[in-house]
Amino acid sequence: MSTKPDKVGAVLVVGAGIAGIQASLDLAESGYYVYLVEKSPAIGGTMPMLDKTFPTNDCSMCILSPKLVECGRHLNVETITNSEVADIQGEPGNFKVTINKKARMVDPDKCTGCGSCAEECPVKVDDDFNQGLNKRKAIYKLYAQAYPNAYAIDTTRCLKIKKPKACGKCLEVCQANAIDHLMQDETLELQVGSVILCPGFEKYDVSQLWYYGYGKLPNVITSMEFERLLSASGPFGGHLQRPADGQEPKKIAWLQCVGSRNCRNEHGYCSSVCCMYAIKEAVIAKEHTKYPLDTAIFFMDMRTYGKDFEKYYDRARLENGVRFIRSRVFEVTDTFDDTGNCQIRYSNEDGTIVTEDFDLVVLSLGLEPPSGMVQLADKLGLELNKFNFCESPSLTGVGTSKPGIFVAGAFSGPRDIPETVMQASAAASDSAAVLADVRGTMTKAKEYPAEKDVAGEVIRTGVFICHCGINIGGVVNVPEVVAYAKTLPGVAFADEKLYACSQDTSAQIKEAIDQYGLNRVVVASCSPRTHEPMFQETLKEAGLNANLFEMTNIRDQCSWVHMQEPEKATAKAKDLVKMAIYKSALLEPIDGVTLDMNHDALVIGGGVAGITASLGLSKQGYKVYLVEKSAELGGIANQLRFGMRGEDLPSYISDLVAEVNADANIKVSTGVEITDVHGFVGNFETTLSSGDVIPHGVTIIATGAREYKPTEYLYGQNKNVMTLLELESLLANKDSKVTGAKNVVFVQCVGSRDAERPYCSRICCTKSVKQALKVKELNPNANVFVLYRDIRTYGFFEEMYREARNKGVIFVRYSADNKPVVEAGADSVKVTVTDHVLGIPIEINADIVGLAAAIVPDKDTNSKLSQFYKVPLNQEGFFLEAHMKLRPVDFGTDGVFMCGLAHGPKNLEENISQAKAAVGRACTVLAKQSISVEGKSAFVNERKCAGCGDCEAVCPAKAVQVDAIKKVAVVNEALCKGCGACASTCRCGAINVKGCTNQQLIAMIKAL
Amino acid sequence: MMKNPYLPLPMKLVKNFTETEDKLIHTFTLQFLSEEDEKSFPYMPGQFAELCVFGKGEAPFGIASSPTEPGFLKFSVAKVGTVSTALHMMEEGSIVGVRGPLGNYYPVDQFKGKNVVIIGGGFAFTTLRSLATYMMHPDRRGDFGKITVIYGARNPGLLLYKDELAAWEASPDIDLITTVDREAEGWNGRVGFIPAVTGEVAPSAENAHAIICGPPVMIKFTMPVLEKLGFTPETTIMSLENRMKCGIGMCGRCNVGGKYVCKDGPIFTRAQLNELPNEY
Amino acid sequence: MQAIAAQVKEAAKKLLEDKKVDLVVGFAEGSLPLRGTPFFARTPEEANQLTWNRGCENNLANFLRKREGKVAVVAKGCDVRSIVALTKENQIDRDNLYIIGVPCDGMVDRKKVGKLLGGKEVLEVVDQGDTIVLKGNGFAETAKLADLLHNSCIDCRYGNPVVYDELIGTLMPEKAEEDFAEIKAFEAKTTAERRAFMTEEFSKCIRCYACRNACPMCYCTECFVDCSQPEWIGKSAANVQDNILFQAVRVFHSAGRCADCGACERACPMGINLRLLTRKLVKDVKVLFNAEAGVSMDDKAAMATFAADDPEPFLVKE
Amino acid sequence: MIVSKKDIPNLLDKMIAEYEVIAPVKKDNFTVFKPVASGTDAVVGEGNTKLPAKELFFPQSEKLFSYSVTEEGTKLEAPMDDKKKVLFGVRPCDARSLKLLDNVFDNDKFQDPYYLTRRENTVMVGIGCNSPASTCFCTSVNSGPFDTSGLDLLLVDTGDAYVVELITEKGKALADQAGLTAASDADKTAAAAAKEAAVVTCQVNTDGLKAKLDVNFYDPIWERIHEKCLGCGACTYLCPTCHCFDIVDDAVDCTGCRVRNWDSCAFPLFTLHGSGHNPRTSNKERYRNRIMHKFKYFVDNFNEIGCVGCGRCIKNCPVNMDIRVVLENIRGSEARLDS
Repeated sequence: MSTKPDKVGAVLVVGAGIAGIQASLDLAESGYYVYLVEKSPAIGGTMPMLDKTFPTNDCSMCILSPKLVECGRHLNVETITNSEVADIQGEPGNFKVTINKKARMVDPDKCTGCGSCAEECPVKVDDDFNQGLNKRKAIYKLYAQAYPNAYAIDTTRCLKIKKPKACGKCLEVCQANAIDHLMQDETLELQVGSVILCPGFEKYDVSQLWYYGYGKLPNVITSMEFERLLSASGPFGGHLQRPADGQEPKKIAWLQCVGSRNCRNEHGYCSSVCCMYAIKEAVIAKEHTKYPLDTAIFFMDMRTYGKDFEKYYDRARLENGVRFIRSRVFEVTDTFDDTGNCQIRYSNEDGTIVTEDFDLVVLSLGLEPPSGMVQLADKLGLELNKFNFCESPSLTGVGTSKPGIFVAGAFSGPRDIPETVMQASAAASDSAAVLADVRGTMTKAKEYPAEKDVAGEVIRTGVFICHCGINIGGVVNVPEVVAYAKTLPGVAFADEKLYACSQDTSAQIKEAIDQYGLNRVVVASCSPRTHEPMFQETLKEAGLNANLFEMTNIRDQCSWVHMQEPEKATAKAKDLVKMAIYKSALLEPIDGVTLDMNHDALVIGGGVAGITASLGLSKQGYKVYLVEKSAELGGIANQLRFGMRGEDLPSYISDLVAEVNADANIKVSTGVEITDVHGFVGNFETTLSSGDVIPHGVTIIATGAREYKPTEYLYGQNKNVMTLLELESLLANKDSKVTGAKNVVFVQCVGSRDAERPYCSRICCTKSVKQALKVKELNPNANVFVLYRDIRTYGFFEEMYREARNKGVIFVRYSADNKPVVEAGADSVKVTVTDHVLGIPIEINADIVGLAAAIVPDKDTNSKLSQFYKVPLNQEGFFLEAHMKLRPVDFGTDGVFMCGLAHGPKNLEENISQAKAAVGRACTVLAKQSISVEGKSAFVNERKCAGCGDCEAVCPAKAVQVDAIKKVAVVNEALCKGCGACASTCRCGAINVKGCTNQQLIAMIKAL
Repeated sequence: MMKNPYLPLPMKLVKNFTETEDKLIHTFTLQFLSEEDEKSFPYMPGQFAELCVFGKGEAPFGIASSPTEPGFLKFSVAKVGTVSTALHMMEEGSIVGVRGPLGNYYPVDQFKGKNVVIIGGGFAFTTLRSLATYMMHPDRRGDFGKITVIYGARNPGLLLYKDELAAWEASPDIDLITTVDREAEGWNGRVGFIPAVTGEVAPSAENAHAIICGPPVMIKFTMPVLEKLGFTPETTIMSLENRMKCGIGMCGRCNVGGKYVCKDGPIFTRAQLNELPNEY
Repeated sequence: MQAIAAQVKEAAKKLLEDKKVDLVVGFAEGSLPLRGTPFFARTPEEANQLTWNRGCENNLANFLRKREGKVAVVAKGCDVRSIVALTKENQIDRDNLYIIGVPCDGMVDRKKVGKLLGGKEVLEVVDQGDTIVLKGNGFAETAKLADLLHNSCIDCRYGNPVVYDELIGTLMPEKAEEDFAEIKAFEAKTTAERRAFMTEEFSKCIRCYACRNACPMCYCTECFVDCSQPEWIGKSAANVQDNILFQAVRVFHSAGRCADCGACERACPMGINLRLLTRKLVKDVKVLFNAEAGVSMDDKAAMATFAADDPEPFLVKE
Repeated sequence: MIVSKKDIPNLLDKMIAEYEVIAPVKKDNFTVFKPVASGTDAVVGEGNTKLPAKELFFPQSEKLFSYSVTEEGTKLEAPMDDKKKVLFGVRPCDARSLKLLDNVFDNDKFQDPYYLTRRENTVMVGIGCNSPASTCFCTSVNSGPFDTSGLDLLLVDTGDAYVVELITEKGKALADQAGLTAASDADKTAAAAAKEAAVVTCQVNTDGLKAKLDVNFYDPIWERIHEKCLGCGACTYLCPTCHCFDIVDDAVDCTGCRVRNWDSCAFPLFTLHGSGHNPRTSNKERYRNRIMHKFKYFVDNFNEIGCVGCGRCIKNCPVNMDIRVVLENIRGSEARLDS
């Protein structure tokens, strides 16, 4: 064999949106070095622009920000901003990547992000981040929480770049000497083992559709503009107003499918996310106003197919009073009455044409593939689909046509954040699979000097007070605060710093620690959230325990909010500093805890998700126990014959089962159930009904789901009525029942979207359309009817819907309160449905009635596992993830993950993707040599503990339990997250969190 | 005008010394601010004083220095409560309040012409150091017979006053036996618990008094050894350590039976304690 | 009452004779008129001293925490509510506790008697059911029972024990939902008025902690007032603010756990209106979380549970 | 001497001119000692005050001294309350309690200047008890309804007037100053008759109690006696002879004051060592100490019973822990088993 280049234990991630960030973190945590290449000057992608996120209404920035910080600070993620990939050469395991890096003109290592430069910069530029709703300067930071927390120069607009002598004001004010207008573009070359592409999406350019009036009518805006409008960090501080005239809108309309489901515009696909975001915007807008706000959404089909989305839609309609108007919009015009209002002319479902006036019209823009990728794809030979989205090979979830290159997020099709995050973890898993044997070869670990033992020493606190350029120093009298600090007990040294966070200051702090024998350090500057880890690093480098550090925020919480009252601000700064000093005197070193780690995994459920997960883990070199309740592997997929894209599933499944059975790393047990579970992450012990006890480090739950057995529509009473899964085998067998049928009827939402199961089963619309086409294929003369409530053929499945209509499948909408009626006839059944367009009942004598039955969880199994592993279920009995948006396959319980139908309805491709995601997440745990816990955990004073168990009840991490014999609470440090819920619940003051004890808090209060 | 027994005497902390390896015991050297102050504080070995950290409160500690060491007071304090913790954190040069001397003292007059066996365990060695230093003073050494000191700690790092122990080791005036509970690196001395070591050393009870201070278990197991050696309840002397506040027999918490440890103690003979309930 | 007393005695005797329990906690005749006193019977003979009268006002749950062995308790409605709450807090092992439930329509408030008699001393009492005859040196006054009951008894809706192993007497009809009128009146006052009221009321406090120690739910090994690291609160009774803080925190600590038995107020030698605070919290917990302490073995602790359908009117949206 | 009841306000007003006059005043359902601004504020002749007279000499919270430690030096300042006072209308039991407390605050080694200064400067004017309450057992503890120990003057209620008995020179001086007239023989006879008529019905047999306590420290009886005790401080705080206290600092940084507060032997923390060891672990030991202290240790040290029989602990105990019953049980007389 010819010499193959050595594998490289690094991965290139292209695009630093949420997908890129997630993939990078998963890989870096799993033992791979990551190059994260981002075109813009900061990571974050689209999420920072969004206001709230559906369906939880969490603040987008708030949930993203911790990931930004983690990714930005990760030792094994090298973020390369202002850069694009020019070329990728090589093969899986060893690629050579060429990067074009644009000059930023600001050295991010020196820049402290203080913003003085932007204050001085005379050039105003439309702020792209805010959708041009306001201005920024030519030197700018993309958004407040951006990483790197550094400014960049807009080279096209900077005066000095155009004319070197023209300006230079920023240079004068930058006391960190970070700006260099002579910086040059660079070309970088990197060696990596695999590549993940997650360049995200672009929003549809609506100016092509003149009839919506965008650009002409000032009060027609895009959905992204509306997000910025709602955002507290947006151009209007979250005040809902019309950008054009500042008036508060009383009536707002959302127009759906702008740039989606529109084949005249080569945008025949559904953008998948617009229905939900429009509902969210309408609901949030209502919450923003103190007056009653009228909101209306003009739509064709409401596609709220995701987990918990249907309930969100129901609440918006029934509780929030958002109006939903099923319609076709013709045009938006001015009302021509000087109000600036807009008139929408549209037709109702029954064809009547109506107009209605609105103060503001929001266009729900569709998603487009990133334009820049076409060229690169061409160069790499990457297959794109007809819309220029990346074409993923069937049933790979995140594959591309090029081995070793993977895709995640909207580049392979429009998708929302949870699915994007899921794909990111899946891509991380797939990209690492080939690199398992070089895991850990390129990652770095930091070495620190031995820690000084400061126990019992007299307190010697060093206090560093930051000017933050002029941010603090311009308001607070910093020298006065320093002088004051020197008078406080235990303070051995106090000094002021221009930028406490700059590299040279860090060196000065270390020097001071050494010179003055400091054993506590207090920094008064900005937000601990962004800067505390950095200062703690400095302490560690100086040989002090990181927890001997205390920080107080005299910028955001003092100088910024009291800008007009410098004296009071100074007094407050003194108080804040005093509190920090008093607390610091009580700080004690906290040692991390290290526990042994079992590197084996348990996968529960032997369906496609479970098998895929097992194989994924095995490829990464981990031993897997796969347990299946039934006698054979394959799960519900054994009943499937065709994939959504026509794949031959029986052979796919049999290959999969063969592969897993042949894998020496995987021990398969069928016909067994879980009977008991003990332990926690890294140290689980699971007992099977066979009596075997499996020790393992992580668990992946993939218990699947089943098809609802309908009680309606004569199911089980009439042989002509069947579920889609039953119909599937007739179709596969080309059964005469199908080939001879005259009329075939599909009924949608059987057991879904009703009172008992208020969720959408997601896949049935597509499946029905697929089968309808199959019927047409086998029996072109048959009349095929699909009776539906909303057709939810999201993404590219929309194409299939169009094809079905083109091929004569008849779609008839019914409403929930007027369901079709199925009555038994002689050989056939009579189906009666009221047509919405005609408004009259239609009778169909159907030879086959295919019921799109709901996907229902196995409640018994799930609730048992829920108790065993201390993981929650939602009301329907599906497993509830740790966070709907950003932790879609994780649980609050560490080391337990999920995938597949156990999480909620989804199609096979999506299940595979999610299974891989679970592997990606599980590998971040398995890659650890041992479980090390930061140590800022809760601890119990057994003398004070009364054993009442309230801490146990409130602990979200299930880390506290009352010892049955000693009757005192016991903390499992491996599980404790240090959130403090227990400490604040404990009446006896018996449980405290290290680094934030009652005593420390009272010391702070008493300092005042 | 009667003397106000609640008012502390301000003294200057001139040394805050970390006495033990576990850093939990510090020895504080306090300097009188004036000669009058020093005159107002006549004390004897075995007495204690209330030390106060202004702003935190006061707590009683046995005086570790001897009246034969003028100008200063010494206290060795374990970090247990609010006051001791605050003391440990104090910078040299600070002002500390001292209220005393309080309580009775070792009956040194009775020891005259007799042999004295001092047995100490752990950090309860403070007033024993005072006693030994007092008796070893050249002006007084002749008053007493043989002085034997048996002193032990869990490990060598926890022994107090290591420099002085070394000096005593070399001195013909005193017979020092130090011991640690378990073998330890760098320790060439005796290994064993105090009761056992006391039995091995077997100091004669003939014309002798034994003074014993230490943790309750040590006392419990050493008592029978002393009895066996012939020490009577009358010649066995202990120092009690009940919780105290006022130090002057008023606040009510340190009583053992009708006796107040602060006022009537802390030094009791075994015979006296045998008459009292065991509430200590 | 006498009939019930006899049945209590019999029940206790039987339990002790049959060795079903090692101890029966109940009431014996006290040393003052209208006074029952907690009593611990360990033999059938001792059980003879058990009784039941209008002075059995103490909450016996207080004596049941972390007991060894099998114990029986003679328990009124409020005692049982506290027992239920304590069981859920691991302080009582229900398996080792035998509850002799006694429906209770109220105990007599000796403060009310004192007020009625204007300081004259009662030396003898005759319980006539709806009326009570109070006798002393040279007087005998008849009073309506209803006028002499503790306020907590008047407000009580759970005179019937919610859990028991054996019931003595007969269950009473259910009372109407209480209206918290005095709490609403207090809430309606201005902040300054409330502050003035509290300051006046708590200037009486002598920090003897009888309220705390009488409360079955106050069982911390170290109460926050006694804690020195950190020192949450000044120990001196001279500072009224500290007295108020003590009660405020105590009451918050009992939020969702307080069965409104009134033991704290009864124990207070200074006659402080403590139930004003405890009931404010009882009402708040009822309104905010639709929860009442100790009324069901299955309910979870109001303050340690989150339910998606908590009314939570206090959560303000942006 | 004699003073008619209706002249009491006048008499008090006269005293107020010279002294701070402290007398019982009404508060809610009970009376408490308070300095009075006018003679009419006083309610003389009701039963015992809620809180005993000890609080006037040994207040619940008392600043011992204030301090400031700065670079300039250390400053200590002890306030001393040396106002001339009259305590008017105190009952003999409370007066006697102060006599007992003198032993504590002026012991063989130390003097408490705060207490003793107040004692020296206060004239004690007592009122005998014509109709003792059912909970009064003063005669069982070497006192009685007309006990004069601790008093400077004793008023005896003869119906419309008080016959004033001069006990000490201090008392005589006050009486002279107030211009009291001499009592007639008839008045004296009436006073003697009133004394005769006052009967303390409640008797606690204390014969042999001390002897029993001398030997029964480890007696199993203590296991049962404390059983219903809640461990609160109501009895100790309302007791005229309980004197335990705590000393704390109330300070910001190094400036503040040292304060002493009442404390109680009933509280677990009272004797808890820093090490966690507690010589009195449970209510049993703590309650035993309270009884022992009053009826044995106090007797051993001062040859007096440390109880004056005022009955406050009986009336105020939340669980009806009746000290009379407890003592009877200990004595092993015809004790009832219920305590």
